[in-house]
Amino acid sequence: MVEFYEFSYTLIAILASWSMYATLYGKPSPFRSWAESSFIGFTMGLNLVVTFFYVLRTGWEPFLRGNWMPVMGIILGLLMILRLFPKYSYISRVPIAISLGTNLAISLRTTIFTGFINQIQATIVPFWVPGNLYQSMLNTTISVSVVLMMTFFLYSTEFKGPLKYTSKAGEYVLYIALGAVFAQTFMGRLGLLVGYMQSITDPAWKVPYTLSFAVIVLAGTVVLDRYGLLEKYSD
Amino acid sequence: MALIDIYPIQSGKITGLILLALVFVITLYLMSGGKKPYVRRVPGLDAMEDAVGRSTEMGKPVVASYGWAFSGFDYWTVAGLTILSHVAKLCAKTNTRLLVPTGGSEGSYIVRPVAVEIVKNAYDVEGKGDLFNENDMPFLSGSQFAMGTGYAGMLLSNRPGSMIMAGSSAADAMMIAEVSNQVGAITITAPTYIGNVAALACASDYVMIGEEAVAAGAYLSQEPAQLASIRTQDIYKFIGIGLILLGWVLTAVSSNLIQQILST
Amino acid sequence: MSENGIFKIMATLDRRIIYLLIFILTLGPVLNPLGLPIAVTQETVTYYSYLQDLNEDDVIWAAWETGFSAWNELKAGIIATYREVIKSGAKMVVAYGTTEDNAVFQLVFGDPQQGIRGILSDDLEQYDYQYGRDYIVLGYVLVNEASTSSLARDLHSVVTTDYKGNSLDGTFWDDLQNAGDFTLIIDFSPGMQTNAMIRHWVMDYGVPMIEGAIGVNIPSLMPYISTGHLKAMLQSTRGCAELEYLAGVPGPGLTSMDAFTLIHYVIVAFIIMGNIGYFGWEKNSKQKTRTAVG
Amino acid sequence: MASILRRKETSLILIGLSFFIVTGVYFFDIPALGDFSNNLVLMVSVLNAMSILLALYSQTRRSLLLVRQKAHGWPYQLYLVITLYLMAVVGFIFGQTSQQFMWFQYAILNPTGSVIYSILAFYMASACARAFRARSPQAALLLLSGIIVLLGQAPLTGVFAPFMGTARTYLTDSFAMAASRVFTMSVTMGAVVLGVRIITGKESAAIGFEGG
Repeated sequence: MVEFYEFSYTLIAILASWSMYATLYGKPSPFRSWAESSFIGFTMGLNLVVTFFYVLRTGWEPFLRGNWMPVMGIILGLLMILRLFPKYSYISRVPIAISLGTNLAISLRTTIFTGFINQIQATIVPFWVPGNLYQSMLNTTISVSVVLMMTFFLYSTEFKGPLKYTSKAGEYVLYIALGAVFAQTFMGRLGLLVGYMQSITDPAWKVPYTLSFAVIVLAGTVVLDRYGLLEKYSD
Repeated sequence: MALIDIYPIQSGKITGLILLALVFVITLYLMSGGKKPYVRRVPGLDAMEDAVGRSTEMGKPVVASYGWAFSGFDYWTVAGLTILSHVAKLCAKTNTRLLVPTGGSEGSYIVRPVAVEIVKNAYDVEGKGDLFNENDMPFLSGSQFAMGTGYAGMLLSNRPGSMIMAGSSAADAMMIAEVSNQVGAITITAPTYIGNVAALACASDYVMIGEEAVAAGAYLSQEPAQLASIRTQDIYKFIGIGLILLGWVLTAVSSNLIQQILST
Repeated sequence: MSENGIFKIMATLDRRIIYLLIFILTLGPVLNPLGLPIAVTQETVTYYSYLQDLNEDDVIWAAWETGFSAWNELKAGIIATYREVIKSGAKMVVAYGTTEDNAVFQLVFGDPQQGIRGILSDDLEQYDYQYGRDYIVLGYVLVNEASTSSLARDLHSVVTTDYKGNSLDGTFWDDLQNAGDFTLIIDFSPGMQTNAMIRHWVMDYGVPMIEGAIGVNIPSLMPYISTGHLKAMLQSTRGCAELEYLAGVPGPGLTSMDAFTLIHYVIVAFIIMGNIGYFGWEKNSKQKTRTAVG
Repeated sequence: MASILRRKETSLILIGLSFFIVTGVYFFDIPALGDFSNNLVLMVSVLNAMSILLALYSQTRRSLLLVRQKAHGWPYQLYLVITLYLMAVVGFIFGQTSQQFMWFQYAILNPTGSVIYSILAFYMASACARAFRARSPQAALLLLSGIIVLLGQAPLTGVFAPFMGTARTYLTDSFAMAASRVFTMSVTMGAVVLGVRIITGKESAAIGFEGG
């Protein structure tokens, strides 16, 4: 026996999911418009609540313990809104400046290691690993590909001399890589699709509702399209 | 592993500090120097001109966007705006209607007024100020996916001859590119992360990979700051290539000097 | 002429047929699993070995950053991973990376105080894994790179209460000062604070980190595997299913693998068909489709 | 005061100061600044979180404007604003871990948030069926590696053809990884260089000048 709580949200969820899938019909649709406005509205409401509690815990509570700096974040955050009012927007430049400088600092100070130095270190590997043909192949391919592709992504020099050949080779290597990356990306989207389909069909009591809502939304879309009302009733 | 320690620099961070400081020095030097750094003309620019030309021939509009501007004026958005300005000039010159969907993030509220100014300016430069119509630059939504659907809807109802999408974009770029292809528009995209590059390469007619869009922007603007950035990045690529090649040679003779230097 | 017609159909297949087929092939096996066998990859074995090595002395930083979308992709892996954590008895600090993770966490762990049961509630009871003593939940604290970095440096400066505002005094939270006090980071994420954690937790404090990655992020996180920043990666739903297999507890991951296999094969079939159509008709016709590749 | 704030130099000094303090303690051993820098970062994390108000204000204002103008699809805009504040009220009254607050998340956010991304599986399938053609050497390489990885990824393949699994791992761990590494390095350097431009005041728009 399913509780009413779960039953009620499941029904709405199934309707919302098929409404969202109505996008695939290729035309604007009121189902899609409803699902999308719900998505935006509820997400913003959720973010507002959860972020409020974060600010309360991290900005306000330390202040009660005597640390005044985090609370400045709240004040500066309020000043940030002035950016939308041209007359007072100059005040918002203070929070923008502090936020930009600090954000740049925390990201740049470490990204130079993880994103550049460590990547070079990981590329300097022996081509031949004794007794391990696969690893040797892997090391060689990675190192050579990285160098070739780096020459392909040069923009301040003409592709002349040796660069002409390395950049061309880099382009070929890049396309091999893109094929593999495409497949990996596809796997992710597919995993989500299958995983979501599971959540609206498992346990089995959901199946009749899932299938009937699919028919209702599809039929509704086709009928509205027949009478040319899709555009009129969507946003 | 660190080769040396110099007080008061934290152990193992000397190379990082030097490389970071060097970016400042090189970029500032290139920006202030008398001679502008050279940036080559990337093929993407030709693709854009062809696309606009085809729209003109067919008498159809061009849809161009500078992206979602997720964090305001970021790396990709600055390039996207320069490209938009170029496309606007091409459209003004050939009396082709230009549609610019805007919005998509919190940052987009701030970027949009600048974009409007840029397009208006482009029309003025070509002496076609009267053709500029701000209603052709609608603000679709402040939310990412609603911008995506709005954008797709715009393509479906206007059936443009070409669609050029530069700047920062995310997952929904794939949907837009597919719809654009469906309505028969020449589709040019500039994805910003590798998962999207592969997907958009399949859905578009031309894809500006990596920093091609940024380089195109720098080439078009001829602004010292943008040109210097591209040059600095290239110098770092050369540094990277050099270190890797040197590392190989030293690894072959069983020395890990480069690794040690990099860990210093 | 008729042959030409077949090639033409192959080359210009209506996209609606593809959409429909994918829907059928997803729903079919999900409703009626075929139980096709699967192969296990080395990456998942490595990931599993980190879970097996856990014991009661370990303290885990559990980053729940999925939100709903990545939850649906990675749920099999999340359930299997935390089942192993509960079994091992390791201490765990849970932090959320999106506003939706409160709801996601409650689906899995329930809420003992409110009497809500989750997917792993039986395991929690079986191994006597208790809130406050064995695990604590900080809530939404991985808000942005700045907060992730602050936490790494000084945990207590950011939060002193749990997600419901209750004091954490007297729990194992008191013994933790900074990122260095954790023995493992487990992160399931569509990319929210993953890079920030690599930069500020792994880079600066050397904490080993294992990752459950959504498919889109696999390529961009790969470089961190070879630099050693990430110790192991669970690759999308496929990796999650393999983990279920290794752990010996079949769940949603393994049942989804049939649809996974079939759709992959159908896509390959479409591609091959398209190429036959291309060489048979499109190559010599005027109606060439245009793409960036080629 | 206002005239000081209006000056670009003020912004640049603030950016420079916060940048050099936070980077300084990272690279140099400066115990005196350590706590201040930590607090500064924490403050900025709160400040960044507050930017939600910007989105909230802008969205509400825009939606209500469209409603007032009776623009096309205005009922949806009205509905959006209502749901936004309904959700907020539920959250504030019952608390963020309450069952009432969760109900809306399970009913609306779970399906919409998941489906919106899973739709891309369909678009990707149709795009690759159309674009994976051996039109040129580059395209042929893309096609080949794409097919191998797709086949190797299907969990069943590895059971009857283990070499396909190996081929897939080889392609993803070498070529794809290398490409991703080059991208990572490019983006890293791009971010650093943009940082230089911002700190030196070359990106006026980014710090709130022009059009702000």
